[in-house]
Amino acid sequence: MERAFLSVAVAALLGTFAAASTAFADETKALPDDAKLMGEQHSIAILSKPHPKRVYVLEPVFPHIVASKVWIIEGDKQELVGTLSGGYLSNFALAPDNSQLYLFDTYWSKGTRGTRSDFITFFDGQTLDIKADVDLPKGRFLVVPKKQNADITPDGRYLLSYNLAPSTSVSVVDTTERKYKGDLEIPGCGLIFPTAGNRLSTVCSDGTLLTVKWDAALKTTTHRDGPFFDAENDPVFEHAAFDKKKGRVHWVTYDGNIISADLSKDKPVIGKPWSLLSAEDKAEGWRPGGWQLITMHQPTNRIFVLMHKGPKWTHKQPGDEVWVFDGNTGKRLDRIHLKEHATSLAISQDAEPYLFTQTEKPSLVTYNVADGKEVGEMAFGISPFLLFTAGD
Amino acid sequence: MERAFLSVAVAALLGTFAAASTAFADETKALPDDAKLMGEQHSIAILSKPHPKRVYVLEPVFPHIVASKVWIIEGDKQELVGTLSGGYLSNFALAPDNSQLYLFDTYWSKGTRGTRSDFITFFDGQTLDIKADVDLPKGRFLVVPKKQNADITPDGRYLLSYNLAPSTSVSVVDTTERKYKGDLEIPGCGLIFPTAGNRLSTVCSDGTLLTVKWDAALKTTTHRDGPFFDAENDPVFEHAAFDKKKGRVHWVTYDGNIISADLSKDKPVIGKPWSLLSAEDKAEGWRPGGWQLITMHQPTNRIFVLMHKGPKWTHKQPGDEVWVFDGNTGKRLDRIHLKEHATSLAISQDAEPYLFTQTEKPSLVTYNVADGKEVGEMAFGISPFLLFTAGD
Amino acid sequence: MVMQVIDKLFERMSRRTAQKMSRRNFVATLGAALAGASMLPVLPVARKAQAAEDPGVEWAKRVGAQTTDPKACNYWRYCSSDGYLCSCCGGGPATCPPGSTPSPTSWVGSCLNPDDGKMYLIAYRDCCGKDSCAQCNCLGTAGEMPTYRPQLNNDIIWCFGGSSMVYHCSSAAIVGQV
Amino acid sequence: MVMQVIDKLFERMSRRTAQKMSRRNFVATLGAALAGASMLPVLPVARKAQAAEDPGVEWAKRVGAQTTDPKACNYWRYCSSDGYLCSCCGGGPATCPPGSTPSPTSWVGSCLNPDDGKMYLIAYRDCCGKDSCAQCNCLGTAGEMPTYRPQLNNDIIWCFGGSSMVYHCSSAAIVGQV
Repeated sequence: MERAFLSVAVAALLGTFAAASTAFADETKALPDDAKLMGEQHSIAILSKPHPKRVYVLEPVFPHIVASKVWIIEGDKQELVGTLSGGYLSNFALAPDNSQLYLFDTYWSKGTRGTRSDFITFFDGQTLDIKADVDLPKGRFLVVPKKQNADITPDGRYLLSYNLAPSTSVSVVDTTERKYKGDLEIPGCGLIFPTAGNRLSTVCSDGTLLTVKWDAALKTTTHRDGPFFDAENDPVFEHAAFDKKKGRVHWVTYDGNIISADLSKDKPVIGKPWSLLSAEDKAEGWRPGGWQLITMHQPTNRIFVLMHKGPKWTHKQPGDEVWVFDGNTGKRLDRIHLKEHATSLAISQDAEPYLFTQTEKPSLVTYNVADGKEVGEMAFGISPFLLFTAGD
Repeated sequence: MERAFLSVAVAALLGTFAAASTAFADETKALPDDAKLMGEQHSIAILSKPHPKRVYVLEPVFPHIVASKVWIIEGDKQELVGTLSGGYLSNFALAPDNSQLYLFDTYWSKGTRGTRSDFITFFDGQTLDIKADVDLPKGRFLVVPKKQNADITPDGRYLLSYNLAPSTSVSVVDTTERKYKGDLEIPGCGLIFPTAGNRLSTVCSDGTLLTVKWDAALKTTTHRDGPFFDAENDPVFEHAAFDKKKGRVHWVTYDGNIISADLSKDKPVIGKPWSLLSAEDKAEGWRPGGWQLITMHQPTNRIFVLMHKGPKWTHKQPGDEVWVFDGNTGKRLDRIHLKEHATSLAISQDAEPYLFTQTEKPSLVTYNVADGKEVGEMAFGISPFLLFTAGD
Repeated sequence: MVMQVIDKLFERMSRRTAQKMSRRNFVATLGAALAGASMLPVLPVARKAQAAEDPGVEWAKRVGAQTTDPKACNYWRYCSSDGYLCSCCGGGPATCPPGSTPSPTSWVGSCLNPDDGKMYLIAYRDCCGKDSCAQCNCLGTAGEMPTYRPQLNNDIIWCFGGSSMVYHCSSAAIVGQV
Repeated sequence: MVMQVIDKLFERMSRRTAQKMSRRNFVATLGAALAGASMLPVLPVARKAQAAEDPGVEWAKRVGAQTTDPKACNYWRYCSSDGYLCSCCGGGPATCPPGSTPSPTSWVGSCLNPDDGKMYLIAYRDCCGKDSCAQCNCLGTAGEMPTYRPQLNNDIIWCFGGSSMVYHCSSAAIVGQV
């Protein structure tokens, strides 16, 4: 009997799959006659509106780098609220109002082989539904992800994707038309700092700064500032404290010098370098280091840098402390002692900011900037690399 | 000067990429005039001929299951000698002479979305070069990998891939023609035990055994043996001790009963169940369990089973010991105490066999069957699941 | 429409079978089938609580089932769930994480709510279409059977009939009280 | 043919630049460029050992470079290598693992062989076309520069010009003695 029943059940069941491709099962039909129906509806979650303490964590998932991931975290609640599935060494960007999320991505039709495709995926910022895949016909720069290899203009109009294949250029995608518009040539330069709807600056291998302005037809006019750092001996890190809306940037060099610049006009104004380090700090061997090692609190122009003790060429060593500086005066305001050394950091852009740090464990450890106290720790992923906050 | 030099260098360098797509660089040209040329040639490794102590480890790579992997290990040397990259929940099979390796695979064109494709990839067993992708037009059964969901006939002629989508069938691919030939219907059954070039047996949900024979046109004749185990209360595990060349199988049930069968003829001969467990063993709570929990040494008909202490429904709990039985007499010959509990095991089919065990750490721990002593331990991967040895 | 026919069929089968089998045997069989089974398709079957015999009750006692933390493996609804909990991934016990889609096929279990001591019918629907959510891996094997009995096996990717066969996480909605 | 022209260009540039820069400065610059740089393209440049100043020598001392175990990060040839060692993945110091293909582009470093105390020119060619081999992750950052100086950056996937841009592992062949 049991056997007969189960055979029928299996047959019925298997028949179900083919037919049930659109309808939900109404399990209430299966209740006995005396059962009470509860009617709980199954649903799909939607994110609440973006807020300053939401953190987007980009993970290349080493060593399975064909399967990148984005983890969306409510940093005030230490809660995972969503993920995005990506491809090979994805880059990520947020619309200025966080209404859209973008993955700059590369796939092969057979995982690690077959036909390669490069495109930007548009996600709705709250449903996380995919709205479009916009081709990048020139491909993408394939590198362990760094923020300034892909970005969006401060008005949200253009997505910019750095490329090196082999010439160096920036692919431009119009977010309103959802269309690739062309490439901007930036020979010998890298990193994208967009500071207007039609302007970006980029750091060149000889230490100069190239500013490129484009028109609707992607015709460019360029301006080059002479070397503003020593590209041989003390290069600026790839990650900088950057406020694209104000056109303000603070670069930090391997040896701990800060170079601030005002990129809000067509011709940048680049300040004189100043050091993060006092004579005493230098004697103790302090040095900036990590991956995404510097960020800024835009409303107050405060700079946050991961610091460790080590010799030259330890520029990727995780930080044991975060040092806080006034970006206007260069004065050190605080030293936050990290519970666990960190490779990357980000900060919320609200009045009572939280500091988010990515550890090697890996985990995300959050601190309250006001008192340097830990707010919480969350573990996810294998190799998260980059942190993005709403409006940063 | 330096800057000028490096700019030129970069330009030259970048020009190189486009042009160098076929030729190797001759770095010796760069040597100073007084340098001694060493002439070491760069090469691509080729595996030595297959041997009994080579182990192929299939890893679905949880939780990044779109990027399966096979690790090829020289079990006598504790050495990784090669890998295969796979897709979503790949299955694996070896040609009987190990001259070819096969991945039964599923990909989506955009990683987790886009166009799905299912096919078997043929790899050369020594170069690991890809020789063919043969489509599986009916798809594949997607499940955490188990050996008997994909196999090859003992003569190496046909690859067999189980499917449930939604009806249950076996897709047949001809290895000589490199072509999908069609599907064998096996309603209500699963697991593939091929025992001849044109015959397989499969276990059915009601406890019967269906034996299917096919002709060149894939026309089938079937034979069904009545229930040989209690499918409600004491099912046979999916993994069995199987010698496809001799058509011999030992199934083990959740409660530790062995059912041996001779599948070498069109009508199987199924033996009476016997228990792995003495009254004392039962009193102590011993039970078989794990993933790939049973295997056999084919030349001597010895059975190896992972055992642990636990109640019913702990059938996936890793084993603390491997018990060794004479498959002819049911006599227990040995208990091998594992250094580290194991989820899967395999054995080399030579005269002085090694026992390979997959731990949850994860690591591969190897023992010498003769004395139960550890031969070595190797760590690789995140979630290796299945072990295959040459000729098993 | 098809689903309703199937449901009727199951309902009818359940009742008929329940009459022919001993009740205890029936509940044990189906209970075993449903408890610990995961990623299974729609198997809407009527069950009554049979305290001592019921795997759902047994599970609740063994794990100390609770009703306050849906991110823990011992949350009461998960008596028959296997896999990554949607509650830990941006969803909830009855909610798929943003951007993933519930499989149109589900399986059904019967779990004890420790607060009111009553049994509830739970519909387990996998959320599909994204890479594994990778958080809160809760794996049970009570009642779990080999794949040649697919409706009772928790290793199968049960995203049949949905937009994608890529498994993301497991959810659990209350359907009724039994 | 193209490669030979490029090689000649580099050779000429090297000599010219070496004459115009102080030798120490030149060696330091190139040495820094090459030591610790990984996944870089062909950068065939003549170098002589300059003991105290040379990052290759410095590296050899710091890590205790050895010549017996090519599966260890401190094997002498790896002074400028970053990534998974092909030697741990079925290849060797100058051999790609089975089924992977060497990138036609490579970069060059100069390493100290501690046995004979001499410097050797090493060609680093990535092996490509398979998912990361994931064993023996050896990461150095001595002399490593940001990506706006790509030829000195070790985060870039340097499989340019090969059959695939999927990075598998890093190898290191001896080209000559300097």
